[in-house]
Amino acid sequence: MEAVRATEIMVAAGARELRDGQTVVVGLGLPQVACVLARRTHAPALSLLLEIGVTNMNPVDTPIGLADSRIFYRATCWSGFLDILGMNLHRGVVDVGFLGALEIDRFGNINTTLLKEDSGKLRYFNGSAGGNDVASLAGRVIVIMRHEKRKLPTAVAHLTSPGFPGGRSRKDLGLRGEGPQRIITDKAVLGFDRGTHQATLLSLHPGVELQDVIENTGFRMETPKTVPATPLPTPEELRLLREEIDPKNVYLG
Amino acid sequence: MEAVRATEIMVAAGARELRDGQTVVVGLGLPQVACVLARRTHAPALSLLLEIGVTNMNPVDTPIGLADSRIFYRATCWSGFLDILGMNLHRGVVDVGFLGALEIDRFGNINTTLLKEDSGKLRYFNGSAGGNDVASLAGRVIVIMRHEKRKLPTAVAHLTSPGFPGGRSRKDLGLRGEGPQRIITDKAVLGFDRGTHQATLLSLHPGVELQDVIENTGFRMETPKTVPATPLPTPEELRLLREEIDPKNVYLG
Amino acid sequence: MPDKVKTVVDAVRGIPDGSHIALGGFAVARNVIAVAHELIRQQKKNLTLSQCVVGMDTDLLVGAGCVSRLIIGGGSLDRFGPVHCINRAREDGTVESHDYTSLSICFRYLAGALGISFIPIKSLIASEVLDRLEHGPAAADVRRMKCPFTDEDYILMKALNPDVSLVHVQVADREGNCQIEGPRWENEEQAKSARRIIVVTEELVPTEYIQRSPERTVIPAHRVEAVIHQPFGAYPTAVFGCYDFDDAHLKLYVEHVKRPDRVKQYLDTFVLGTKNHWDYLEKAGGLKRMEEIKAERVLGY
Amino acid sequence: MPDKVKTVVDAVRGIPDGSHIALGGFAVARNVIAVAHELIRQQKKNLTLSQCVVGMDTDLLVGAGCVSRLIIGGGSLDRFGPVHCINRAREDGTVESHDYTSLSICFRYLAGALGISFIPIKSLIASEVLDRLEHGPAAADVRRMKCPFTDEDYILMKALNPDVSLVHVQVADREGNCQIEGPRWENEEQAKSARRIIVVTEELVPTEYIQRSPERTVIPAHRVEAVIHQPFGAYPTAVFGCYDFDDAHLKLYVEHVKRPDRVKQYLDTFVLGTKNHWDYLEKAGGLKRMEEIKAERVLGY
Repeated sequence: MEAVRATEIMVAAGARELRDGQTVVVGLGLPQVACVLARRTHAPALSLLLEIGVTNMNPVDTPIGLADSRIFYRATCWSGFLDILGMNLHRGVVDVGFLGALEIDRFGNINTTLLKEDSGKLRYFNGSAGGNDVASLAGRVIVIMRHEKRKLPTAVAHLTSPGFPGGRSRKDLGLRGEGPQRIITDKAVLGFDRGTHQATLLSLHPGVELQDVIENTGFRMETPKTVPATPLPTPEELRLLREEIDPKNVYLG
Repeated sequence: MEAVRATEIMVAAGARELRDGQTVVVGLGLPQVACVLARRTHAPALSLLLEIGVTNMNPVDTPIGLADSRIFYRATCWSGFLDILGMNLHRGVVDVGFLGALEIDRFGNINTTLLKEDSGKLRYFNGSAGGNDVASLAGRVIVIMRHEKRKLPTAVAHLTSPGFPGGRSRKDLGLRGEGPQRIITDKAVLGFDRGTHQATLLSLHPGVELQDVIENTGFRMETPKTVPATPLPTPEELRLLREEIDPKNVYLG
Repeated sequence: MPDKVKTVVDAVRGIPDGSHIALGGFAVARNVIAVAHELIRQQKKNLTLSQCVVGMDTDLLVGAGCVSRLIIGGGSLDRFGPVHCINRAREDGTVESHDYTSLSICFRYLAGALGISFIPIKSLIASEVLDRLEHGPAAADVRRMKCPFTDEDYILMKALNPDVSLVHVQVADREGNCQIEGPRWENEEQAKSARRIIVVTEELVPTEYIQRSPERTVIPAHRVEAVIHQPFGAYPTAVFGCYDFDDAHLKLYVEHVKRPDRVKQYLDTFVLGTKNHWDYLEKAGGLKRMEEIKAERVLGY
Repeated sequence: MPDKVKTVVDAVRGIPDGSHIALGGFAVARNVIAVAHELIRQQKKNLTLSQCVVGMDTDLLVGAGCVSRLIIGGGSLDRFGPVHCINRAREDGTVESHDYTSLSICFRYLAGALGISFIPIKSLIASEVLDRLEHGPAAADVRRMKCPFTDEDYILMKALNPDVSLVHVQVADREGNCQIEGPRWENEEQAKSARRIIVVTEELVPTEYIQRSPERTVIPAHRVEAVIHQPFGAYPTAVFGCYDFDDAHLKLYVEHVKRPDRVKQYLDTFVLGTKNHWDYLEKAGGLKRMEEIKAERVLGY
């Protein structure tokens, strides 16, 4: 059997964050693969919502984005932003929001808007779209991204979507939901301290050294004395991922 | 040919208040008959909206109310209150609202909620439903009702739907639209003075005496020196009403 | 997805006394009669009922003494007459009635459905409807405000979030995906504003049927707590595409409830005196009558 | 009802420079390409464009220099890459960009569609998105407020009422009744918030077709000013049920626009160098290519 890839550990870790019966707003890519894996294993009654207005789709071909008709296939409801982001997310019935990030800082604040080049020139990216809405309103927020020093700075270059700005509590800031709970990277899983709201190391993926993670993280991070290992995907999870969920390696490759 | 009935004069007068291309929110009964007559004569591009969420229906059987499936038939859009009363009426694109009334007073204020019996006991009726919304928001309001002294008091027993409360201008009161413009009864057509916002007599139906109207109106009303006669329905209008629009005399009888 | 099909008895058992229930009916169309009857059989008390335009479902529950508060926009039984039980309860003061308008109730549901705690409206202004809300038991639910952008006068209303929303639909799957034919009045906003949604469906369909036209799904499964399958569940009110209202039975109902002393007789015969909805349908004319009012394919009534 | 079918040339002639246009596209789906091209051919200037999630339609218009202001929630061309023209214009400051979020733009349209001049939201709070709106050119459009009922913190936003809304739909009749297949993103609120609505339809159908499923009418005729009939009018973006996006053409587009000096080359070849949309479709591959991307009946793509 082929060696387990970091992407497979990531989506399995993402899937384990989901409970059966939960409602999840998800973007395409690894977050969606994690949700489908959860639905195919321990959480068959997971509800997947796409901001564009799609509920519980059952695609048979791999979509390239939310605007791809492939992701509309065999949905049980087609609506729009007002329904998904308004009558579900803003309404408070979305348990989990899965996000990607250009940068995320030690307080879980996310940047998807712009980076400053060394020359001082700003470079714009995708902006918020539903990202700020999900980060502001979902019950829990889970971020999946690559582990690079520049992507995990002490403070984001632009605070697009709030985690715990200034290390303050969500409630004091007027935000709904519990905010970011996990950052799942290709090296480790991070959590957030309930008191300081700072990112902490929860587990290292098998084979990854603590020093590697510390060097590739832009902020200082609490680490437990003995760092647990992130569980590997089970053989059944690997089979599902490789044979059924993403056989063409569109996301896992 | 059968003598022209008061109801026929009323719906013809109502129809003449409508311009082609206008959007009208309408209740069942004589208002709807007036709209259909207008659509079948000079206003083929009139759009009829029912608060329940029906646009431009083409019923083939006579409905008994807004909740009657007969009125849903061959509509071009089925939606709901939010669309009709929100995204059309509140949005400001409804030119005319057609209402009935339990009472209407000299300032065009409408009561559809309650009457006080001589004993002092209150008797409740239908309340507002969409009436207050239409009166508060439509471009022009036209009321069709029977001409009785107790139905046309100086001041309504309950101000359900505002005309020009206290004789004040709609703008000062914070209301949208021009308010009530016509009261079409089985005896006469009333309008409203632009300055005092009081009801004035515009025309008497053929055969009705001025004295009859004065005696059957609960408030003092300006009357022109020579009162014009309300035009009779044309032979073609009568034919349409009797043969096609309400052959069973459900509303005109 | 889990199977959410329940009996009306079990579903109603889960609704405590004192609940705020949003009812999906409108005059004599798609009333939640099957659930209203069971609420009466289980003798629920102190209910708050809300609805844009009331129907026979609300009138029945008020007539049976289950209701202590109404939050409504108005209404009648169309040409069959006024809602006698509701109007009498308002006259007697036995029910606290918060009287709004169709749109203002719909906006309050919309705000509830969107998770915004207030919404502005231009209705109600300069009316006695507003006076009575402001100086009555609804005083805490309305405020006046000027728009900070345009300086326009508005009434702010508090969002409505019923404990339970009951909606009667033509079609649902076992997971709770619901599709409604014909106009939907306030059903979508009303359902989505509620903490719990219980639906009654004329027909249970496989999820595959829902997936054929997902744009028609008005209430999605993940919001629905229970699905009650009850053909003719809205009888004697009409369900577009399924059956017409039964004018004979509605006349009989109005004949009874317009006299306070005969309300009990109607309830004893058709609600308390029947074991369940099938038994009630039998008493109301059974198969033959239901076939008579069954909808014609093209017309939908 | 009047026949509202117009040519894209005539419809676009009626849109003055400086207009605020709401665009119906989302990334690479149902973009109003036919109208965007004609706006470029007629060299419209100083447009304000609004959209929840931008698409190729907005990127094209910005790239062609027609736009002076954007009111948007974000966006990209999905896996084809970022919206290079838009991002560059924000970097250069050649376009004033009001950057919101998907839901906040949708709520602003909703308020516009409902005729309420403001709407509260819990998004934006404690973010630099809000800071930049409050301290930038959108300062007059946002306020902070506490809910008078719950004391919760909210951001109030001003309603959006575009001058013109452009929406691409699968099916419309000659009077303007529009039906959309697949998810509708913000199209309904966006259209109904606008003063004028111009739709582009893949197919013109008799009104009788609309009347068969009136619950699918997203935009009703009485709100529509003009209907443009243009098959493949959204090409190279996808129209569910009609055709897929053309990945080859989208790659070619991105290859051009990612280099500022090659934007003109794309526009010269495919927009300014084509007489009309049919001519553009020919240049992009014509009948053979369109047949290749045509949707399969069951899958819809």
